[in-house]
Amino acid sequence: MTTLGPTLLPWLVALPLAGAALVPIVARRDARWAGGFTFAVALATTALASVLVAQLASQGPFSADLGGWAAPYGIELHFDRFAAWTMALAALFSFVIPFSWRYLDATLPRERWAPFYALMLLNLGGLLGFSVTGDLFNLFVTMEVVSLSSYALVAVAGRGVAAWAALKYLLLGAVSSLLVLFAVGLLFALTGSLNLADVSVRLAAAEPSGAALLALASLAVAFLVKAALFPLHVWLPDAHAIAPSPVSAVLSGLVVKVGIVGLLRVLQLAAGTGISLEPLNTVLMVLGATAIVMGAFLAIFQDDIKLMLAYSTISNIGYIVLGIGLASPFALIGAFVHVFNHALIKVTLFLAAGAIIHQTGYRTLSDLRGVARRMPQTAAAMAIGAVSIVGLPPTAGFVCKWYIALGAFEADQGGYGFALVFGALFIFVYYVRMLDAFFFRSPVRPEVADAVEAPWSMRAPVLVLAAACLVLGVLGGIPIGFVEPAVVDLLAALGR
Amino acid sequence: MRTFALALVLVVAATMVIGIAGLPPHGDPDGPVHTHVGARYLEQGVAETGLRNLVTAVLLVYRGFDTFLEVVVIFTALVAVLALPSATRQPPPPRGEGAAASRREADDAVPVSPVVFLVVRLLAPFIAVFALASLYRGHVTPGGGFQSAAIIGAMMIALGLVFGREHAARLVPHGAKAWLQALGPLVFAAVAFVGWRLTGAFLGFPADEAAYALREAMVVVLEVAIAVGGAVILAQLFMALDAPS
Amino acid sequence: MSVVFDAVMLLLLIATAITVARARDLVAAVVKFGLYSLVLCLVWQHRGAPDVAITEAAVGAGVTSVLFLLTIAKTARSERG
Amino acid sequence: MTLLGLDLDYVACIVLFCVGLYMLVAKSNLIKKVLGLNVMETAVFAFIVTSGMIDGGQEPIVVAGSAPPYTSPIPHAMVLTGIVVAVSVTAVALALIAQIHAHYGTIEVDELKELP
Amino acid sequence: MDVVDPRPLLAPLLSFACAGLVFAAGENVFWRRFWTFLAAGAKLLVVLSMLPGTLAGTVYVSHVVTFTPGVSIALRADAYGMFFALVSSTLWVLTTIYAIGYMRGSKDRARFFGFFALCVSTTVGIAFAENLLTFFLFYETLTICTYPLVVHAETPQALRAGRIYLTYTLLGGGFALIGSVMTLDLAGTLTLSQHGVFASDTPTLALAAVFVALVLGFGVKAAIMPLHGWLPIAMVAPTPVSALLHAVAVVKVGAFGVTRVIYNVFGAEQLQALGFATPLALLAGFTILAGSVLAIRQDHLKRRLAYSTISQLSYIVLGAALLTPLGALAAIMHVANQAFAKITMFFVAGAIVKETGKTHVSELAGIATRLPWSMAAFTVAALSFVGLPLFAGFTTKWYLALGALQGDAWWFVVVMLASSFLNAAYWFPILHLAYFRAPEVTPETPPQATPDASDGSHAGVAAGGPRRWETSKTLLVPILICAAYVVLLGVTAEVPGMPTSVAVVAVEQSFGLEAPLP
Repeated sequence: MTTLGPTLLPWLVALPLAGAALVPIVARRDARWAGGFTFAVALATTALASVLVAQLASQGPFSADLGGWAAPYGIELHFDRFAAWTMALAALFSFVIPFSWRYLDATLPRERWAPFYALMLLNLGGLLGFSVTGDLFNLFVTMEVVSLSSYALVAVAGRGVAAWAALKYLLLGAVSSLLVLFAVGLLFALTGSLNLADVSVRLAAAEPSGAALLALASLAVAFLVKAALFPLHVWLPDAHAIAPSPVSAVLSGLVVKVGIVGLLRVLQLAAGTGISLEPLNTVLMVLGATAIVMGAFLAIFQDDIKLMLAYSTISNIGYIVLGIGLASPFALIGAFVHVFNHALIKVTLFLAAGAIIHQTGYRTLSDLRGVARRMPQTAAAMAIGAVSIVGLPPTAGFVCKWYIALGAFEADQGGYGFALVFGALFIFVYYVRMLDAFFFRSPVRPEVADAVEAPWSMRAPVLVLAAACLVLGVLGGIPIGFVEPAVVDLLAALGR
Repeated sequence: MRTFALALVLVVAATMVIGIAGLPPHGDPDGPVHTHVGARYLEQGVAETGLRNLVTAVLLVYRGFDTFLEVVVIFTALVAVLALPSATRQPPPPRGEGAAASRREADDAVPVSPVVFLVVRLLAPFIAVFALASLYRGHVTPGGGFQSAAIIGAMMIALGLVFGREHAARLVPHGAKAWLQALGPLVFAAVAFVGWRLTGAFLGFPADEAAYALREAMVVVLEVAIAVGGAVILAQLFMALDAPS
Repeated sequence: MSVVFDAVMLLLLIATAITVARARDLVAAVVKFGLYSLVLCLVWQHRGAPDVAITEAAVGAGVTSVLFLLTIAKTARSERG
Repeated sequence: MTLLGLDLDYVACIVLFCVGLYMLVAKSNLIKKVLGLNVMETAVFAFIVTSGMIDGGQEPIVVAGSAPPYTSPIPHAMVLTGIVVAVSVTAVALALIAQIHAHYGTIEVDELKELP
Repeated sequence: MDVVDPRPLLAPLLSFACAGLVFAAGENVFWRRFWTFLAAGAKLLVVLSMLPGTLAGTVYVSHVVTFTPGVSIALRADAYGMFFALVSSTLWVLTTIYAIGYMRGSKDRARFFGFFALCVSTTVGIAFAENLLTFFLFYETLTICTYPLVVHAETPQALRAGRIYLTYTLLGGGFALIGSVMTLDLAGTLTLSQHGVFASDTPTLALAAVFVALVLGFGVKAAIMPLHGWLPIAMVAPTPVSALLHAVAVVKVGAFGVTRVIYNVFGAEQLQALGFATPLALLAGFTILAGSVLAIRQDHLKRRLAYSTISQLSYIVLGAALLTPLGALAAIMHVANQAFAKITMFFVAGAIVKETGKTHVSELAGIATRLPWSMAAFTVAALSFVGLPLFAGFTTKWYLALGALQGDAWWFVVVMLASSFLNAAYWFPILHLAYFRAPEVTPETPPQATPDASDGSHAGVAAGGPRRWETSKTLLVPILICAAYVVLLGVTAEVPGMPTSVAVVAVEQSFGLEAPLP
């Protein structure tokens, strides 16, 4: 049993990808089968990820050498405590896919269902691969699978506007991918290796050079674009708001985290090299704090609920980046737990918003007044998500805010703690408007006044996720306990 | 915009010059590129993989997982284009006599000179043979799955341009299309599974002498899958982009 | 000889790239891009990378150009402004 | 052969990268932007291929008559994958551009920005 | 001594479960009432069952979950927490009876009673919070759960009030969070079970920052001036909400938090050495006087009550900031004394609105003939505030004065006397109007014309229906019980088993001061 983890690990990536290739085949007879099949694949992937996490918990981190070639000579997949997030990834997809079943009825013609579900699984597979790979070039290729499927998913339902949003996303995304490839080339030229751990060791052994610095800087910039850190966020709001809601949930909750995981890889690469991370950390702190405030500030002016959620993603990415920049144990713990918690909360919010839009046909606050009277459960889920995203207890969002704020004081950067705590409250101004409109006003639109609750296949995912937001607020210690040893190791490697 | 672009370009150029200046000189046989992982591939690659073209060895054997993801990427591109609204505007191919005229009109909007017609027609088989040769010799000489895919794909475009899309589309049997376009990822996954059962490693290739033929077969199957799958995907991409909108 | 050949090829490469950037007619730009790819292909062949060269010729010069041309046929032929 | 202490090949890569970047940023036409992206991509490929060169090296195909030194096969494999990725991205980008044109009737960013 | 016991957790959980059941019951009146009363009664019993142990010096502790070592969610029923929990559980039962009568026929009652139960649940959680994290958790939850109650009427005014309320309290919550985080960073612990957590060599500047952050954070809910802006505006809420939340739960939680900061985060000794308490005491003294002066100028009855609350709350803060045993005793006792007296007044104000539609003091001429029992209760509460002996308010003032003298703060005695006069100045005119002026000849204004009627609470009162004597029993009974309590607290200040004895234990056990009474 001891080798179970390494043997199964490659299938975590291969399963959804092979599943994606099968979706159009399954859907030939009846497009509806695509949804069920995709759900089955997502569930199987979740189960596989759970087995791996159980292995991790009992035996510690493990690696798989693909093709049987030992580390620097082949591609290595590495499953450590940070990679445990893959389980959340797969699980959240398992909620988004059943939500899509009925959602697609109104949004997509049947012949495009199969490509849609295939893209979802490709996205999942790419994200899983990106999260577990220990190889630099493989990092690039998996990132391309994620990016390419994301561009298409943005444009899948809309016409011109969506295509334009997707193209903006694509152009910036492609440049950032190119920067990653360039950096991989530089690092290969410097070290002759593509294995992440090996490159790090060899960089440390060599003289610190401008080339290594350039490589790390390109990687950092590229990943910050992917993470949509202010002011590199320009592509995000349109893309996330225009995409169909299940896609918005995936993009906003999960795909932006590619940038964060990538940033983690930059830290791991830099460990031990003698390259000072101070300038990077300062930039991350300043930009992170700015992003928190600006994301919140820009959200206030939105009337479209999905656009507002998109801006709140920018704000929340600011949290995570600030936490990474602070580089103190508590801040890092908070940041990495927020990678997961924000995914949960944002998926909840976008799915709830999607259910409301699907049932009423409206998407702005002024139109959606009084919707809670007709859709109390969905609106309640939305309210829980809103409270959670602002970081108020007793919800999942609070745990991370607490840790990052604590980390700010731990790092003697109390000012950032203030920015974090009050920047987040700023956005609540907006959410209060939303809650007021949903709960305490009378409907102005007949469609809203006569709306009915979403079908169960849409409602159940939303309700379960909202409950999870509350449960993880109280049991916040579980993800924290999981991430803590990994953060300690990382900081030790970084010499802190 | 221009000023901004120029300023950005200058900043990027300066940064790159400073960064790249720190690289070891290229072409140095003692540089890290040639002494670390690459050296092992060069020394033992032929023995370990049985492939004489070491680029193919790296692509399929040492770093097969990258290539798996590569075929996934191009499959993603196809699915992405098919998922876009314009792709579905294409009406289902009309059947029967009455539809033929309108079809020809739509397909052959651009009249093609007889010379081009003849050349393409004559060349097509040769292109196909060249592609197959490139594929077959891929593990000895330059060439391989993707190159063949591109060549077959290019042939299909040429045929499509000359005979109309309808004609070219018939080259890919309709019922098998879904299977063929997914051939790359699926065969990769299958070979990975076989390798896993045989060697215990995902995408592992049996290394012992006795299994030489099996190893060879696995490589050929992969190459064929990449070539055929890639060609079908490329052809479909062309047709999707060529679809009237 | 080799040095001169290198320098000429690289200059040619840069020159074709700039003509791609300057071409107003999009079809011309794409054709020039195909040319650029072929020059690049020669450089790579010369640098001992025949696999890359063949792929670039087939995919970079061939497939990519055709994709561009198909799109241009459906959209606008020349750059405005 | 060097320029400013840089190898000429690398200089060429940087120049190509910058030409592509300029096209991407300064051109208003979407197709020109995507062409620029492609030029940037080839520049990075050229950089990677260059880094794998070896003086007097041969292609890494071990057949009768070939002898070391060989160029490193790893950069070639990377670039092969990179080319396929690039063409995939280009295909999706062009499909989106066709979509934009069908809807707005223009593919100029300047004009797209003015539309609602 | 600490004993592990599930009851401190059980108490908030009961009302939490009740909230869930009430939401589930929806508009089914029977089940809603059933669950509410069951939970309210059960909770009171649970709290009472711990009382003998508390009086014997036992502290019950339940651990819920541990975040990381040193940071956990835990509940600990020490004497001070018990005192507060006792008061709030008792008042929950009474307010529930009152609210059922008051809200009869109004809309969205499931939401109302559900969030009501949630608020009470969090109040007990705050009372029993073992550490600042738990405290903060419940503190912010309370903020969120109160919001739907404040905006219950759904009028533009109510929504505006709700937004102002949230702005104040969430900003306060932000400071509380910063303060808690700084505490953990400086002291390495968040516990509230000690009498001061900071090492003596902690930099004074850092301690000052923590003190300011925490006092700002909790002071917002305690409505210490100038952080009081939300309280009068939030009076648009239905009267039971104003009564329980704005006289008892929310504002008391703020004052409770400030005392916890003074005695458990810093500790009397350390605070004495640092000298931070004096500015706080001065601010509290200012609030007492300014609140009273502003109260005189209010004609709207509930707003006058609100300013009076602002003033009265600072008695608690001041008593705590004196750092003397008797001052602390007075602070604790005032938690109960003010609660019972103020809730009586709010209940009466609500009854007046309900029966006559009158909301302003100037309209109350001769109201005592219409509502004699209610006005009698009101009179008792007013006399208590003025500080007449034999009423609850007197005991507070007496111990406060003694405590002030114990701490050589003679100036406070002056403040207190002045405040008594001001209290008289704004309560006696009401009594005068009610008892000694003839009712105006105009018939009673139709209830629906009044702002408070907009919550729909009058739907059940037929405008032309038969005129009742007094008000309905569900309103009157809680009023009379509360008034009786005010008298009882005044008369039996030192009888064992009554809250005073708990307060005495609390001073020694929770605050770490010497026993205040022999």
